[in-house]
Amino acid sequence: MPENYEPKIVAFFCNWCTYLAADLAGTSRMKYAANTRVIRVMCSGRVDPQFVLEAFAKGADGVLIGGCHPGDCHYQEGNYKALRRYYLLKRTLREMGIEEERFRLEWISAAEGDRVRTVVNDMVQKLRALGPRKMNPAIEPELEEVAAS
Amino acid sequence: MTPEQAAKTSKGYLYFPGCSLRATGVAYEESLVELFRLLNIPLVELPDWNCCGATSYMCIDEGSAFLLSARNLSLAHTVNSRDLLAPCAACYLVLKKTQDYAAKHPKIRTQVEESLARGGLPPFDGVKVRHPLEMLYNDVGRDTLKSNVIRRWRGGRIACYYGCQAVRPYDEVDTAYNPMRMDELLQDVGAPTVDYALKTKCCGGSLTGTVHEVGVRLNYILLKEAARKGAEAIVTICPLCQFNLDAYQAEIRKATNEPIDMPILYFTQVLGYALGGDPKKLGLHRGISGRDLIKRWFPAHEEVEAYV
Amino acid sequence: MSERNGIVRIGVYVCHCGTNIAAIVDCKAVAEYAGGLYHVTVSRDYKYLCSDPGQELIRQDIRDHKLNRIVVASCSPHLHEHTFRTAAEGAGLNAFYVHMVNIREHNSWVHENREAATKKAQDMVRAAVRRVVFHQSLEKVRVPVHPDVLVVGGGIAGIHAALTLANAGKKVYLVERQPTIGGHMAMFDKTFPTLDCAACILTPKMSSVKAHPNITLWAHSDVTKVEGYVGNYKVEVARRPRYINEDLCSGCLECIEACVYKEPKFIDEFNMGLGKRKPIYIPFPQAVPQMPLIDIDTCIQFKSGKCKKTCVQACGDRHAIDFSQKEEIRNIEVGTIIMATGFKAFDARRTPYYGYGTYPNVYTSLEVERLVNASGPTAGDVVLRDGRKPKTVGIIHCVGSRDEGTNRWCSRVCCMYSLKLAHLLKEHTDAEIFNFYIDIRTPGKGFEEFYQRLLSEGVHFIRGRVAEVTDWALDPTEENKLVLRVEDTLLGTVRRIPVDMVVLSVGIEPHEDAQDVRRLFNFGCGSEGFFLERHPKLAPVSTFTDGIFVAGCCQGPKDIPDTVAQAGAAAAEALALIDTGFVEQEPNTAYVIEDECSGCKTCVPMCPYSAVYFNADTKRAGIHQVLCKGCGTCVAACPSGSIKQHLFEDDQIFEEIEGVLTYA
Amino acid sequence: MSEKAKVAFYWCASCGGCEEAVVDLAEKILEVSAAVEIVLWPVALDFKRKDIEAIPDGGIVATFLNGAIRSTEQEEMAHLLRRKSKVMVALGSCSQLGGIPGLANLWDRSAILEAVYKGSPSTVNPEGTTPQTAYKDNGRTPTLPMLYNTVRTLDQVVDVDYYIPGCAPAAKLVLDAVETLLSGNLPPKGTVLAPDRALCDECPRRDTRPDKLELAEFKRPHQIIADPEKCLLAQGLLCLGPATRGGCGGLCTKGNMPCTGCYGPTSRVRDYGGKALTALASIIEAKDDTDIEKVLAGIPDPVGTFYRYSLPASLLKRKTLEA
Repeated sequence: MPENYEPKIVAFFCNWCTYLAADLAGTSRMKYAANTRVIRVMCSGRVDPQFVLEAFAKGADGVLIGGCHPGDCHYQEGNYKALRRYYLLKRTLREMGIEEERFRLEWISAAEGDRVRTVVNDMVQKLRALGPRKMNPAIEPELEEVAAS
Repeated sequence: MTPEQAAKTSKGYLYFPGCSLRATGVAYEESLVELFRLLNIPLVELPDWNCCGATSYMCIDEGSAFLLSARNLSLAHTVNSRDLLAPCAACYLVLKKTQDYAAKHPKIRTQVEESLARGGLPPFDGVKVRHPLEMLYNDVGRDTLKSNVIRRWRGGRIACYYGCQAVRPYDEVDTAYNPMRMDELLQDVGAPTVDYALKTKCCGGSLTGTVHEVGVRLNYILLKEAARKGAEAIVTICPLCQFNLDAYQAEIRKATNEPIDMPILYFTQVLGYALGGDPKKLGLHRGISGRDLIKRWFPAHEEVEAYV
Repeated sequence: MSERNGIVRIGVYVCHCGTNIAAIVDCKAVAEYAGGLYHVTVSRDYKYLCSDPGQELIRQDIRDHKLNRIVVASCSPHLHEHTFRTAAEGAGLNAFYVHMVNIREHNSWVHENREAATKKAQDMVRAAVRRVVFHQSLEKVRVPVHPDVLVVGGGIAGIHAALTLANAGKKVYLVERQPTIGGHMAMFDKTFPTLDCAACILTPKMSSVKAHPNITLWAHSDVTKVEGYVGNYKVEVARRPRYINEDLCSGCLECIEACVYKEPKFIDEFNMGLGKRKPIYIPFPQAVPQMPLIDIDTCIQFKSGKCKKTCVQACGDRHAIDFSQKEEIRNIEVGTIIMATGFKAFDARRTPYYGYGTYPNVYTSLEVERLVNASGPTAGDVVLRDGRKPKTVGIIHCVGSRDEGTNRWCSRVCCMYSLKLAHLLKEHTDAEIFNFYIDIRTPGKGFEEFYQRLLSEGVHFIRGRVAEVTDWALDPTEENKLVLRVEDTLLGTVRRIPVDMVVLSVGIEPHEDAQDVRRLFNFGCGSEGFFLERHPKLAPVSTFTDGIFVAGCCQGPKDIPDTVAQAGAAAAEALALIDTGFVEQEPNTAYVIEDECSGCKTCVPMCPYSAVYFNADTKRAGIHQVLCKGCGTCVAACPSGSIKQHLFEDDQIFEEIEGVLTYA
Repeated sequence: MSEKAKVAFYWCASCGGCEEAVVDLAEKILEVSAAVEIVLWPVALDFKRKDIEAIPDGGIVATFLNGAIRSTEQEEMAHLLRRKSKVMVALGSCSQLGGIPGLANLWDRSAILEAVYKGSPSTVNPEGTTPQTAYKDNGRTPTLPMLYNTVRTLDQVVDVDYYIPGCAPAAKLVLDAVETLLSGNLPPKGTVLAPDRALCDECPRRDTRPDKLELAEFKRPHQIIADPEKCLLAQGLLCLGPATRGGCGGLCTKGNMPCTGCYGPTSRVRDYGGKALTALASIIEAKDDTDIEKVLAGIPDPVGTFYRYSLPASLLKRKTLEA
């Protein structure tokens, strides 16, 4: 693992719960790891699986989706849609060699600033332990020795 | 008895006596064994058990204290899947605390597990630590107990004293404020209990040995208030409480000139007698204080009578 | 992209926010970095961008440099997005070409490492720069606001809000769960610190509610369904049966007199169980609506069907009593909603060490309010449950407040009402009174003066949290007394204070069903269960759901003056919306590109608002723009990428993702 | 003859089905062959590599290349044909998206050789012989093309002008494409020469799909006798029609089989599998975590299902392996 390896996490936070929770963590001056890059969406239900795939394709070490707690969605049920996609996508990613810890869905309400802190710190810690992403093999394998007759 | 209760009790329990039940608290062990025999519940002593460390070791060296206690849990884990019964409140608390801390602090867990592994012992997960009061209340149940009563209560009123360790900080035995389960069980066998505000107040613990005056005064308060509420005896669930309350009454009489002479019993003795147990086998002859009363309340020659 | 959107000229502005951002993020470095990014024409850092000169700086740049995209890296968009959009509009740029990067709440305030924070800010700015290239000019959607208002809860907050709105000529529906309005305030005897009689100042307001032509009062009713959005809420209210026809009842109350139960026999809820009532009853004499109701759990007619029905005889020709009354459902349309659902007094049984429920002479403060009240169950005579008159009283502050074991927050009122009750109990009984407090908090107009007055009245104050209330006696002075064991932290010693009566000054909690209620209305709650305001300082009566406002203790503990002030503020917010006549909606709606849609219908069940529909003629999906709330769930679901969302286009989000992950 | 447009057909990693699509032109092929001069078509005509090398750069009007690129030989030929052709057309799923051979991207070369030449139950290879890229034999060193670790789409190797989707492409699409190219009225570069709407648009079952379809479980075709009229997805079958570009006319769905997605995504989609996944996951009824998992157990092979034809073209392109 390279020295001072810092995982990069793309976080999709819903506008009404988790984004506000992250705002609250800020106004409460809670300190947490600087590894996330938050992309605001109106609802966790807006997170197209393509966004997650794109993030991983472009080298993200982890993707975090933050939504409202079940039953608390600002749009009633968008978070359930996110949940269903999450499970299927997680299985797909696993088969593509992306470890489970790298993709996470968390319900964090607007009042749970502290949870943003703990979830981000926890994820960063787990990803640090996991190390950098596995590599794609070179397209062209190293030529083997020509066998003698 | 519900099918779940029956399944649980017929399987029986592992039993961790600890040091007290083999020394000052031998009556507790005797009455517990007799009571379980009467209820036809198997009780298997944990093989090769060791000192629980008690609370004092915790204050000196937490790491070693946890290990001491964890060894017993690990042994219990090895034996079989039965719950582990710890009648002594100190043993009970220390075992629970070890599990709790290991669950909450991975570092403690790892340390303890590594040490256990060096001794060839498996991890200590999954053993359920139980206290007989809560076990009788939940697993046997009030109805079963009541239906097994064959002796009428001939004694007076009783103050139920729970002490501190069985109900704090874990509340599985009963709540820390005004616990009632022992009261209910004793009422079920016919013994009237009094409202006793000091149920979970301090008995002095080891203070009776270290700062003697303070320890004895605490016992004096407990005894006096029980008497003031009309109780003629105190019933306990902890060997240390029983010993403190029982042993210093003569000293208190001398110091206060008050005629305090009150039997201090184990709840297992009262329950066991009601279910037809032999007073001797229940260790009822071992009490120091209130011996006359004990003799009157629990006569050995008393015929067992049908009592429905 | 340039073909689609013309020549892109981006201005990037990095705000120091004083030292709030600049202390951790190297704003200059971020601005310099942004200056080197493709499409960026101007890049600056500035002390306070939200200030007038800051905004003018942006406007001037738009004019001077023909900027057509603006990226502002500062605080949360929830705080200042509107500010910067408006600034851009001031220079003739469409508001939706502005994008904010949150480098304060999400960065400088939560990070400590300057290098990492600066790097993160640069990543986020880069993402925004790439994102805004794909921004488009959008029009805000205007939606008319229905002028009627729903006020939920008829305590002092709801009453004041309803009257304020009604007096301004707006039609108000006031829905109250209890059979009468008045709330907790109606139970109080006097109010601190002025000691004016609660009933004297409240009951006239209650009567005006009933009499006001603009107010429709539905007591004994529940809101059961809420649909719609700001300006256009559809609300269903269930009116539980009182078994009294409100149109026919004259409020003479002769039926109560005539009930077959000659004497009141059943627990009287309004008097906290200290008094009794009949099966047909009115909660208290000044109740509004002035109308009895029948409790079906105790009424003989309901229990056996074999009552002589003397009440019906007494009612006579009015025929107001109707045993067959059923729940009625009313549907209303309103534009705005004010939540004033109040609080629940802390249940003293949760602190068993204070003996409430064990020792009869332990009272809660609300019970004492009734006990000292001249119209209470004892007509103001302070007699204990065992018939004695107290010679000594202990008042324990902060029961269920400031306590890790129960509630951590301060109730904000128990200091002052404990002082008030001390004064009243002294006045009524001349007893010796002990107040047990953690801290005395009197930060209100006239509050500290009231405290000084109590000190001079000879009330004792012992600083310390009471450990327990018990009946064990150490000596004869404690016989038949309740003993408070407390560490007097000023003396540094443990004391035992024997008293006849204990008053538990209980704290303020959210209602048990607060979570259900706010889900019904679809807005947020704090973790403790109080309704969450949009901003603790700048939007204290707004919620995150537009058009729904909060007032009173449902938002958090507060006293009557603050509650009334908040209720007025909530009414004013509602009025502002109504008088504007319309709301501008964020144009973040989803839309179908019809020509590309295959009509697969995957999107249709995604929408909880039925905004997405399938057009059976064209065989294409469509989205009602007015009904769409902009969650984007259908966009993420569309399997052929034929639904898009303004402000959250796929391209914009992809650019953001790539932006935060690309190292330039 | 000399004024006739030169056209080449070539196949790389593919099954030959696309060649069939050309043959499927039936009598129309005569019109095509009358209009053009075929300079390369290994499946049907005997031309050599040197023949192509002899053609000046840009001398071929259009090359229709089917198959993915997974060996040195395929890569060389792709480059050669690109150089010689004005227009390069990726023909069929393999060439456009990687196709079925693209699923090899779940492994690497050594794992594949291991499985094919040693591990598979039907293999008898006691000496454990595996293909060598060169072999010294009596002073000669014959060579074989080398298999790559990763399968690539044609456009990941050379510049591609147009795509004809499908496994195999419908004959009509091939014909239309040829006609379009010959007409000189060329669409924008990068265009997929098929409709840009999803399959549902041309599926006769569309109207039977309920407006609000939510599924409690997924079924596999052998588990039910599918109703021949009703929307297959509404019957619980994993039909990927909503995510898949149309153009085939619903060949599979008309045959009572669900769409498996060979025409790939529409132009607005970056990752076919991501969208296919959302098309199904979004309409699951369950809310509870364990219930959702239970429903998803009905999709036992998500990558094989969602990326059956498009793994190399997906955003992730292949499975990552230990470094």
